[in-house]
Amino acid sequence: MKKERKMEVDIGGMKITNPVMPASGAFGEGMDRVIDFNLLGALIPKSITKYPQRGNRTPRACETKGGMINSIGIQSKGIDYYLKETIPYYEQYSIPLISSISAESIDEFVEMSSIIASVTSVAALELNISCPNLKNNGQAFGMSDDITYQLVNRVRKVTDKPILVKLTPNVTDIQSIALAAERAGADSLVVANTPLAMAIDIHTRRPKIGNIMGGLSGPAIKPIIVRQIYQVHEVSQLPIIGCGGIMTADDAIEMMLAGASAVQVGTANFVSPTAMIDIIAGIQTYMEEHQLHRIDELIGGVIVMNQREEDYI
Amino acid sequence: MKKERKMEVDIGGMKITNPVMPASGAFGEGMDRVIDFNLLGALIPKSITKYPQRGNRTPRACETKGGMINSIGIQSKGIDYYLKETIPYYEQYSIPLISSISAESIDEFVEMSSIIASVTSVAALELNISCPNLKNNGQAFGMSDDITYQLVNRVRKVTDKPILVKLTPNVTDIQSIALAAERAGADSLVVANTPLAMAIDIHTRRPKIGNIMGGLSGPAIKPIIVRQIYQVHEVSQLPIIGCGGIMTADDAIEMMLAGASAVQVGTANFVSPTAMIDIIAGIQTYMEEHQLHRIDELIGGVIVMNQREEDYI
Amino acid sequence: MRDYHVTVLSNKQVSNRYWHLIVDSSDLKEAIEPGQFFNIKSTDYQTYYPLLRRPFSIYRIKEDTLEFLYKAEGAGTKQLATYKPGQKISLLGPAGVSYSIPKNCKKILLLARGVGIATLAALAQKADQMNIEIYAILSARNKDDLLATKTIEKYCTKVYCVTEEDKTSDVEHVRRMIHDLIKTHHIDAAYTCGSRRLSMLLQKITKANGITSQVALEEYMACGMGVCYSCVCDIKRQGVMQTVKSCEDGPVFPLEEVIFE
Amino acid sequence: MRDYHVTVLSNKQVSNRYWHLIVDSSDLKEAIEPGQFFNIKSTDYQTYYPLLRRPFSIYRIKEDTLEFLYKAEGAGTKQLATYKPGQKISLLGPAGVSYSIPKNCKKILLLARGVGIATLAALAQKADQMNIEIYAILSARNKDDLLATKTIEKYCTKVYCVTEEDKTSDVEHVRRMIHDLIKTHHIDAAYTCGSRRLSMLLQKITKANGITSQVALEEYMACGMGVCYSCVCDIKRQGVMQTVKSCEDGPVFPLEEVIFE
Ligand SMILES: Cc1cc2nc3c(=O)[nH]c(=O)nc-3n(C[C@H](O)[C@H](O)[C@H](O)COP(=O)(O)OP(=O)(O)OC[C@H]3O[C@@H](n4cnc5c(N)ncnc54)[C@H](O)[C@@H]3O)c2cc1C
Ligand SMILES: Cc1cc2nc3c(=O)[nH]c(=O)nc-3n(C[C@H](O)[C@H](O)[C@H](O)COP(=O)(O)OP(=O)(O)OC[C@H]3O[C@@H](n4cnc5c(N)ncnc54)[C@H](O)[C@@H]3O)c2cc1C
Ligand SMILES: Cc1cc2nc3c(=O)[nH]c(=O)nc-3n(C[C@H](O)[C@H](O)[C@H](O)COP(=O)(O)O)c2cc1C
Ligand SMILES: Cc1cc2nc3c(=O)[nH]c(=O)nc-3n(C[C@H](O)[C@H](O)[C@H](O)COP(=O)(O)O)c2cc1C
Ligand code: FES
Ligand code: FES
Repeated sequence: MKKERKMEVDIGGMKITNPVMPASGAFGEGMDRVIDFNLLGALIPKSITKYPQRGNRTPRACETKGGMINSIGIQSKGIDYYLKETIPYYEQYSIPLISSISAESIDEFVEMSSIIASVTSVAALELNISCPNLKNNGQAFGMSDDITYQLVNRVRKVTDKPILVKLTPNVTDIQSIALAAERAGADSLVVANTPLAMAIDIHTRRPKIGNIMGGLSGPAIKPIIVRQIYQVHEVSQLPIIGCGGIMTADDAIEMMLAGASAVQVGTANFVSPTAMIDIIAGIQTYMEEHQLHRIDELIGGVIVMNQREEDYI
Repeated sequence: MKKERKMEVDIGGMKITNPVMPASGAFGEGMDRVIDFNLLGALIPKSITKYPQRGNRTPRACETKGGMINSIGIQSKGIDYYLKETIPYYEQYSIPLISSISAESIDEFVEMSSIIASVTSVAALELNISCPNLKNNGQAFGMSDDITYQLVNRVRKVTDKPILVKLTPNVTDIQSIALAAERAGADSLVVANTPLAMAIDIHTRRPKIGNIMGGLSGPAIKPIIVRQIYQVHEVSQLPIIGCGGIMTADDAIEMMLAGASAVQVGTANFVSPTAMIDIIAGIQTYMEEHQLHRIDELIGGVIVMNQREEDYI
Repeated sequence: MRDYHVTVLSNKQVSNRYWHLIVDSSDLKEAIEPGQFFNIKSTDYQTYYPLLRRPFSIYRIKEDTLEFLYKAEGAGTKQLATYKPGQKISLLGPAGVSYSIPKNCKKILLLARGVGIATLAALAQKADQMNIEIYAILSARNKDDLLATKTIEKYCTKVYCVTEEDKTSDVEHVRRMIHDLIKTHHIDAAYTCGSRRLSMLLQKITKANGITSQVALEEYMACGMGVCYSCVCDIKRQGVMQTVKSCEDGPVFPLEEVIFE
Repeated sequence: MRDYHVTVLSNKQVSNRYWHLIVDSSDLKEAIEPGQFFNIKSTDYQTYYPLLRRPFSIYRIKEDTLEFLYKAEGAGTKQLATYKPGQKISLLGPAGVSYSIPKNCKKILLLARGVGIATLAALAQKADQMNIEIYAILSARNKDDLLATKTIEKYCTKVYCVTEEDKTSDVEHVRRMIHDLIKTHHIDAAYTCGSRRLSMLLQKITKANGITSQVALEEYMACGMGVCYSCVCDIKRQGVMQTVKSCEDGPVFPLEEVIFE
């Protein structure tokens, strides 16, 4: 008989029974018809904004080789609806609920965080400081270590619940942003949101996305994200949640070896709504094959030789 | 009978008969057995370093979904060999020769540029300020606008030949780097080198690349590069050479619509050594179908609505 | 809605551009209604090409089979066309809101363009079972594309075909046909799919004549499960503009609510 | 070297893991020599999976056909195994340095491991034409993998097979076999392919006995045309350490030059 492997991980004080959770915006209530949410590590609904927003102009998504671009623009019913409808809906499940928050200013992040964190059934906050947004030509809060520090630090003051900071991959030096978030009191880093991208229909000459640019997700970006996880893990003590391009258990394991303590799955849900369940099972199988008893044995387990000695440039 | 379409473009004073040229490092003498080099827009051998270098530890390349990672580390026979053997070899061809230069310091860039630019048969220089290099944890000169400015400015002083600056995509704000290069006197911007990436073999737990990290190329990265071309074209007056993920004529046209005046083809040469020839033919066909008489009609031809008015967030 | 792994029973080219897929649906225990769709997987974990699923309306519902009619055009539908009998394919659904037929409805009008005929054929099948008289106008580029009309003809009282080939498919001509139909028969409800221009036309006519009408929209969908917000469209419901998800709140909408900018 | 589009004549599984591909080479006007290889395309412009070509040694060279022997294992070779007779495939080559047979050579030794037999079979074919006596030691996991020995047997004076299955393939045993062969026959040259351990063994023995020897390396190749520097290996030539390209300066190297760290 198969031996159950220990898959629990601790994300900044939040204990989850397995390291697989959905990526915000690529998961929602509609999926409860297809999979059993209670099998997941945690639940993360789409990022919420303070006021209702209609989101961006259509088309909002297009395919690229090995990936897709989206620019939904955070269509949201606002925080009131979220408190009244969304949180109560997720309360029926026994696993932690993580609320992803998107805001227009640091003040708004603080205000929303304080309101949402005060709801008992919310286990943790995820600060989406990384949404690529055309309004600022793709600029995001998470592109500056100063702003990241201030933002996280202010939110830290209004809640004791775990704060997950979702970094943007569109930066020169992800290590310095990660360290800014860590110094400011973050409990975990989500590495990362989507690389800013664009596609043009060469026959109509129009951008394939109404919003011109959008975020690239799916298998194409995985090697960039694995590198960023590795880099962040090199300098930061915080648990990392890897996100970007995970389609299979092998991809999730690769990110954990690079340094992730848990993973988020987005686009794969669209391709196969049972992807997260399959990934959990696949990690189990890998642990059996490789005789790992605890999932911690995977985290940061990549074997690298001492580069400075070995490198013979 | 098919009407020939005008495909000439001007890259900072250097006239090329068509906009398709190889990407440095993914092209070389060995290919003369397979294609007629004189059909290309220009020739660019692999980046050259001052002293002979052995390059990085193997394995130096691996595949990813829709792309590949390489970390060759610029294996080079040094500038003396380049002057004595490489340049004379390329002199047999009638099209412009662009020399790609890689150096360890600004001084070395200046020194090498001055020597190489003084060779009559060298039409232009390409400054590879963007090679992701593990020695500095992926840091490159082109990650700072200050250093980019200083470097290009110093090289500008030692030559009147066109200077192409190859930017790195691994930056927060490619526009500011592009503008720094432009202010410093660059004649053209190559957008861009490779996103820094990593892949791990989950069974051996070792990085798939001896050098741990390397540059991601191939179709996977095209949407990121198209976005960066569009962003650079928004702010800079310089002709842009698009590079990253071009496999077909459609990809080349997409980059030109985003703002590129010419394109470089790398990985596609490995998949199909005749790729560049096929791309030139494909652009011709597109121009016929769309009744374009001059290739200029394509450059920056993407049709975008005024976002500020239309966007209804 | 579930991700069903069903067996292909038949997958044949029925005209120059159209294909007809039949799958074994004996494992599907849910009710499936005309207007609903399935999101069919056309990729594998090796190539991821094309990455996303493709939505297809239900064309015919039988005891143990489900049928789809599709136009093999781009990467996804070309992939679909390669599926062979016996092969297992992955169908996510049934999804979306179905057509509703008003109580005491006697006569309906169907207005289909191109492959929009697929979803209206399913509706015709149901309406026929309810002994409703069905008048259908089918529009297509050419006669070849109308080959699939045989199915719908079985259920309809009368089918009119218009094509570009015959120069009969212009909006003006279709307008006159609809007007004639409405004058001759007391149409209780009208349904359309497949063309923005024809939908706008029908919207005007049914509004002017007080006829209940519905449209099945075909927005670009990434998830088909109501989670990604890529398939949204604008509707005006009880005077309020709303951006709704066509995969969950649709694809069938009351025609008068839809805003065709 | 060119990118040839050739027609598959036959592509058959010859054992549990090995496949045999025959293509029409009547359009190839270049000379092709044993030890050289072709870089075979296994992707298309839709999926790009797997992205890069795969290098395969020439197994047999006939008037109008070229043959390859390959182990269907990963994405590229599995793709190769799907190619059907009549299909056009893209072959880039011939590439690389071929084996050289010393003047007045009378007897040679071949030491092949696994699919390394492919390139040595081509050499055997040529040596046989030159009336050279050929002694071959073939090593494989099991007898099934040795099925392809029939081809090489035709050319050889004597073929010895060792396998893990029979517990005969350990380095010690092979060392004794080689020693015995060298003692009995005057071997003028030795050739090996397919195993680092056996290459190191042969390197030592041939060095000690002053026998010319060559090895065909199988480094990871991205371009196969000498432009990318991904296939490099370290050799020591006339006392100087060099990092050379195995696709252009190899894949065949004098065995004594190769540095097996
Ligand atoms: C609810 C619904 C029901 C549909 N029913 C049918 C049907 O019964 N028969 C039929 O032939 N077609 C139907 N379609 C359209 C069908 O989904 C598209 O033709 C198909 O997705 C095109 O895929 P492709 O890869 O062949 O083309 P592509 O080359 O990818 O694209 C061709 C066109 O199809 C559109 N398209 C591509 N992917 C999607 C997607 N995921 N969702 C919506 N549109 C897309 C693109 O915007 C483009 O305009 C339906 C669409 C929807 C939304
Ligand atoms: C000069 C040369 C001649 C060869 N001749 C033969 C032959 O005659 N018969 C045969 O079966 N095999 C031969 N090989 C090995 C063959 O190229 C690899 O087995 C094949 O590329 C594996 O591809 P894959 O997609 O099936 O496996 P993958 O899953 O991609 O990889 C499996 C293994 O093959 C290696 N590999 C993958 N791609 C390449 C590549 N482009 N170049 C080299 N190694 C690679 C990987 O490093 C890995 O260890 C030769 C290799 C070289 C370099
Ligand atoms: C349709 C869509 C909507 C998304 N919306 C959000 C969002 O609201 N907030 C957020 O932080 N990330 C959002 N993302 C990004 C994902 O959470 C995730 O970071 C990204 O998709 C990369 O992971 P993947 O490759 O597994 O999809 C969205 C992604 C997609 C595809
Ligand atoms: C094997 C390999 C070697 C490369 N070497 C260099 C180099 O020496 N100098 C340089 O500027 N870029 C180098 N590059 C980057 C390419 O020039 C190009 O920017 C990149 O491959 C993206 O284009 P592609 O997707 O068309 O390959 C190299 C790329 C590859 C794949
Ligand atoms: S397709 Fe994702 S919400 Fe409708
Ligand atoms: S494989 Fe590219 S140089 Fe040898």
